[in-house]
Amino acid sequence: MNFLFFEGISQNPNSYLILAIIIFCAGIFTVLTRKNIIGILLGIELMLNAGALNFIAFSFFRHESADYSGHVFAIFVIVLAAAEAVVALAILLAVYQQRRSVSTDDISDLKG
Amino acid sequence: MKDGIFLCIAAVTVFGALVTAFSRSIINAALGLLLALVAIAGLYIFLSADFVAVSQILIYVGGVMVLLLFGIMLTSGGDNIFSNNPIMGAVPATLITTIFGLLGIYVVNTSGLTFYQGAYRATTRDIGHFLLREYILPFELVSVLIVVLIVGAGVMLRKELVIVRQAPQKKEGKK
Amino acid sequence: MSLYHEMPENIFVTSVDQLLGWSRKHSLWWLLFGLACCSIELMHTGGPRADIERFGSAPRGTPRQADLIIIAGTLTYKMASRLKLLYEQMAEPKYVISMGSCSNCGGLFDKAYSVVKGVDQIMPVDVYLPGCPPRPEALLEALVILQKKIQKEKYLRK
Amino acid sequence: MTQFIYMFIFAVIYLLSIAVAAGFLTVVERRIAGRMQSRIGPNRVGPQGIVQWIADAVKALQKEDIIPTDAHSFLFKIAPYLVFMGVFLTLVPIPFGAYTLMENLDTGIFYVLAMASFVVIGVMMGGWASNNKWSLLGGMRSAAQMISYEVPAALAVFVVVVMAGTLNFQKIVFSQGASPVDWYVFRNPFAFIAFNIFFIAALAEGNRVPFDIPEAESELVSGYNTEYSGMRFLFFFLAEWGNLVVIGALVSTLFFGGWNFWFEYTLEFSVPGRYPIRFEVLGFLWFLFKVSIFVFIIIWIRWTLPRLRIDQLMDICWKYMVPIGLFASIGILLWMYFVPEKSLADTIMRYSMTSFGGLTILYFFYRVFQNLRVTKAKIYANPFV
Repeated sequence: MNFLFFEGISQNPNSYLILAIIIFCAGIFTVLTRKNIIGILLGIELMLNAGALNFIAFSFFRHESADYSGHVFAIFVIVLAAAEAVVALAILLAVYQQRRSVSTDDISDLKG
Repeated sequence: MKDGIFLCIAAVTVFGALVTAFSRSIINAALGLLLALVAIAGLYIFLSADFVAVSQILIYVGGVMVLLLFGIMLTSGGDNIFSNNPIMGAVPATLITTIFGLLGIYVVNTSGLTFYQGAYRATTRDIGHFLLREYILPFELVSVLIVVLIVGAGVMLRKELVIVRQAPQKKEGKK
Repeated sequence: MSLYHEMPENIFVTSVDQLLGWSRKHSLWWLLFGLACCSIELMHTGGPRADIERFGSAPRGTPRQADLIIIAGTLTYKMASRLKLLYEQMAEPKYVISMGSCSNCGGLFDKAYSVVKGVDQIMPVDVYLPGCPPRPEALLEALVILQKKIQKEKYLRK
Repeated sequence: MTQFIYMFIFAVIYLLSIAVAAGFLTVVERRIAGRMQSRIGPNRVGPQGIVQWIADAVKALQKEDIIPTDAHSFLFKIAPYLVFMGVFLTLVPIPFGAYTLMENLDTGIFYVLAMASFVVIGVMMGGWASNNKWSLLGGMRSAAQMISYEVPAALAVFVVVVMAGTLNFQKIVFSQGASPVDWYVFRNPFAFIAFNIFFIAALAEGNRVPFDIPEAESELVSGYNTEYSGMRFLFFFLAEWGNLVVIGALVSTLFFGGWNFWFEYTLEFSVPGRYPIRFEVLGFLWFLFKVSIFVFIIIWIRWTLPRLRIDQLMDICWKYMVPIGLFASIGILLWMYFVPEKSLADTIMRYSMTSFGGLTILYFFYRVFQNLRVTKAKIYANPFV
């Protein structure tokens, strides 16, 4: 755990990776403990962001020459997260119109 | 100075993520997520990724968060934001989260990757080159995905799709 | 605030008071609210002939942002509770002009069972403006009198 | 460390000057509105009512700060600051001169589009947290409108970005010239279409009439700021009028040559250190002149046109402006490919469009003065009655 006292903590890759782990764990905890669908979506967004942060960090610290694949991946992650949120909310609103609830407990039967 | 700013932004990120994880009010959780997303954009700037940082703010704050807030405001109605959002299964969730966290820290500490000192550059032009040369296929696939998405979201919210079970009404004859 | 009562009027407090009074008197935003025929004259006051905005008074749609409520017309008992609600929703400092005889004292409808005999029975009034209905020029004069009254107010030493 | 101190000082100067400009614009708008309605407008405070905004601001500071009992008090408190922040962060990369800018960001115009999204969040939060039906409706409408109109605005910006080949504001300004022939708006028809789309979309994003249904007085009491009083309302107010400056600056930077003042000066800018200070001052004033013209046009539109209905608004965005924007953005690609710069067709198109625009403006003024002559209404031409 000596990375915290490393000289130049903002230039240390491990600090970004540990930060990403914390964000990812917060996302997992959110997904596991919520019953509200929007709450689960919030957790998924956090996890995706942790992944994107890792991509950017590796792109910055792993390549001496200019290789921006990590940035491109992060952009794809961001775009796909937006797409996922749109579809999830469309489904959510359609479900809410029928059942008047967004709790996962109430959406357990298949036939509607 | 730089380290101080980094620590502040990291603290804000962690705070936002923890609020998202532990807050029982769904609107506060969404606010925590907003805070975390903006702070992560700040972290991207530390990693010389200005274009990605601005995209993060444009898409997450301007698009995803607005959608999520729309969803929250339209579905929970303000009065039952607490009741439909219980903390359930806290013990197994804590266990799983702890295992994941320890695993991640173990991997980071024993990865054995060699790291270089990153350099600060203007990235916009190079990202454009990468997107249109090496990653042209995923780029085009994403555009197809977005078209599918627009059509799908439109179809999903159409009125006719919401099935209302009721007997077909008899036509009233003219009297 | 009790300390201020003991404080003598020194030059600092007085000049700050004058500045605050100056700003309040020149920015009396009024609530878009009319009850009866007087409100036609009130609308007229906002129009080109008698332009109330020359004095810095802009109309506002919501009581939260208004400083001045002009009670223009006959106030019935049924409306009184709503008017009181509107008045209470306004943010301090707030001022009231009672426009027309009906809102001053009941006026023409003095003997009616349903009319409040004077707005001052339910809320404090700063300026009474007689007339049935008063002309826009009269309303402007009421505004000027209210401005003079505000300038004399001691905001810091209430 | 000194760099941060300089940045802080510049930020404070920017904030103060834009706040003063926004306050001054409120008076200007009320005066113009008065003239357009045959009234006079505020003229009692200072000469021609010029310090009316100071009275308004000091009064707002004295007002009681009301937070409704059932409101979500934290969100209610931070929403005005978010809106304010969203508007004022957009000013960071906009160049007011060759050196008069906060930071020459590489992501320039993209950054401006991104920062505008804080406004959406702030308006939505303010509307929801007030726990008031009108506020909620206003906030929802506002969010829907702003997000929708970001799409045509981005398409119009895309046209400029393709022509300049960069997102950087300073390079966009520099790749246009000083003369109207070199302005992007008169380069080719697609850029002209893009200018119109961008201007309309910017009006809609700034919640200005004819797109001000989020705060329509006749439907919603005052929209998302119904429950706000005193200082918090002042922040919404400042943001709205600061947004006018931002819209004017964006339009004149992207399409009207920015601070480029005269032909030879821009040539000298290409050599570092050879740009004299008097050119900087002249360019700054020229830029302010352009901005004030666009601000005047926005105010003019506000007091001329009626308000749209919400479904008409969405129809205009998705059925007309987005397809036209797509058409312009594809057309500009073809134009850039088939008509290289400084070719014959390019020159002809530039000069014909510029002369057409100039003639239109001349004809407009001719008609205005003719009408004034016919009606013998000299008093209406004088703004200082």
